[in-house]
Amino acid sequence: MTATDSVQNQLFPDESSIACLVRTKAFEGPLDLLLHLIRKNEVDIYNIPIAEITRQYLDYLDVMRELNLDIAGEFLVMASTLIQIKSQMLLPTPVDSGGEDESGEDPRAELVRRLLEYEKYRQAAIDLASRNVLDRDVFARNFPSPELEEVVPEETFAEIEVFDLVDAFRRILAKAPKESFHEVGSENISIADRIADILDFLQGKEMVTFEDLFLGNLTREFIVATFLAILELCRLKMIKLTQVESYGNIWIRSAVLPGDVQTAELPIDITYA
Amino acid sequence: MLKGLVESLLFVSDSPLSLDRIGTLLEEFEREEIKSAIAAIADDCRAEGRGVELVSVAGGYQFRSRHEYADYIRRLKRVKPVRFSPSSLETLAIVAYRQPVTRAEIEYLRGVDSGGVLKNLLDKKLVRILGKKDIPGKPLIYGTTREFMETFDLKDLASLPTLREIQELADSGSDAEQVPLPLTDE
Amino acid sequence: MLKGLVESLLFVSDSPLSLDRIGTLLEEFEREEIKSAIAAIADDCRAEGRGVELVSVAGGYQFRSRHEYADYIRRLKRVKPVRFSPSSLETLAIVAYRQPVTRAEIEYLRGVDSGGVLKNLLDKKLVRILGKKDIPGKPLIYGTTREFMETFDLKDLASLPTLREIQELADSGSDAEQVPLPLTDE
Repeated sequence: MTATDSVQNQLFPDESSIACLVRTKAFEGPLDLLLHLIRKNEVDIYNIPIAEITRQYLDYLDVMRELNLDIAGEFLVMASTLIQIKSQMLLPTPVDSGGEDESGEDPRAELVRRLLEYEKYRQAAIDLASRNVLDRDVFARNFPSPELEEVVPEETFAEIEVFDLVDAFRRILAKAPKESFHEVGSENISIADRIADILDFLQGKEMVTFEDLFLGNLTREFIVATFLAILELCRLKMIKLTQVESYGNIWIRSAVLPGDVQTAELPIDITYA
Repeated sequence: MLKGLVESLLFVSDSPLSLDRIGTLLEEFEREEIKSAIAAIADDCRAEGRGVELVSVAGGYQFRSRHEYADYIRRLKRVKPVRFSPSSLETLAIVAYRQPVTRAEIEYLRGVDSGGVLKNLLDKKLVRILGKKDIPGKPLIYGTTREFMETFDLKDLASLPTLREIQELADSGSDAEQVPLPLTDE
Repeated sequence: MLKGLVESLLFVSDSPLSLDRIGTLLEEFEREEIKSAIAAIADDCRAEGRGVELVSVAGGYQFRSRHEYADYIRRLKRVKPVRFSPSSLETLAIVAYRQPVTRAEIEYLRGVDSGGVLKNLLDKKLVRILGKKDIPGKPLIYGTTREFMETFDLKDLASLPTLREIQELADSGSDAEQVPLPLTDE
């Protein structure tokens, strides 16, 4: 057998030799497998012979099972979808409606839409891979030039992504002392947001009322976060609460006096002075 | 003179330079002059026998070796060529065309779990987190990066080829299978 | 053809290439041919208006930008964005996720002194002092700034992905490092 023959066989296994297919071609998922079966049988994608395709699909899963290959859950979900479509098509239907369900739509329609949509992106993936890929087909001088070795650059912002930040934090927690583990959820973060907002809001104002801090979108989440932020700021002694009379307005002011935070150790602009 | 100057800048830069960036660096010159210098350099490279070309990529310009020489350059670089698995390419294509897109949308389109692939693309900086979608559950939304454009030789996202029409694909019949995927570089 | 090939090799190499080395890489070609290709490339570069020259350095050949342009090229480097060091990224991550946070807490998590890094982040205005904590010693407490949000293109801190969201990606499917499929013969 020539090399070309063996490639041909990989791409076009015999009808009967699904086992060979399993050995030579892994499928990306149920949609990929279904498209393959549709192509192999040379059937119209808008008029899939659902019984036959379902049979072949299940045969494929059987062979995978025999070979002790893991079958991803998605393959099983698709199997039940196919069987469901098949039974819907077998149900007696009103006169002249030929294979359509009560909504008037072919039971296969949704599947066809997904297959066509998937096919578009599979083609787009092939198009991407056939471009001039950097470091595969074409190469650039993406290393520092010797001309610039002696020039000391000014430090500026680098391009980093949010993902780099989360990833850095994950790495720290992985190696940090165990007791520092606790889930950082969106709740903590929205409290931090509110702390920052409240401090911004207080800046340059002598006093604000408690109610002033609850202006805006009054979702439950927002109110809880604001309230916890105020408690946290009190605990940190960064704000002071006063109430002149019972049931009167609660007044809030910044507890940090101008220049208070300025330290010799860190000569920087203090935002909350 | 200006042409040589622009060429030397493009040569030493380790990433694509945009017209804006070159304009800022060469404030003594007019944008229009710089623009024609770039065009002249690109023309020169297209001349017979040059080993490099000036490509328009990720919003800037960069010299790149001609793809005909890839085999020889790999001998020099002693690097394994970058390879992308079909699952990464499918996921990348979906993110590129559908961005901003959620993981659930990707998984619906591909029909399979795509968390691992997505994480891998994030690690490789081909995909980035754009933020969270303003729907219940606030899922993360993803998009492609500048590295994605640099890697796949794209001038900008608008220069992605349009997705082929559904009808055309449906008609293409069984011969679609005959084209081997160009996933390897042989 | 050979000239273009040699040019592309010299172009992508980060160190000078000797005639011997090029000869070994291009075993299909005669040394004499390669030698004349190199000479021809050097001649081309001497032509009017080129921005690079082929210099003989450290026993090999290397393209260098023309020294007349050195002043301009230095401008390129001066404003070049530098990558965040892992330590500043780590510190920034802790401040972002644990704010309001003290220096001692940061150092507890990182296990190393973080004063210098923190100072640097304060200078870059990515981190700010929120106030003083009311515990003995009154340590300063830190949080992120508006510039931080702008840098990361975040609407608010709640748009930061949670650890759980990233963990979910990492945990799903072991197919991230999937071996490319045997679709083509190699």
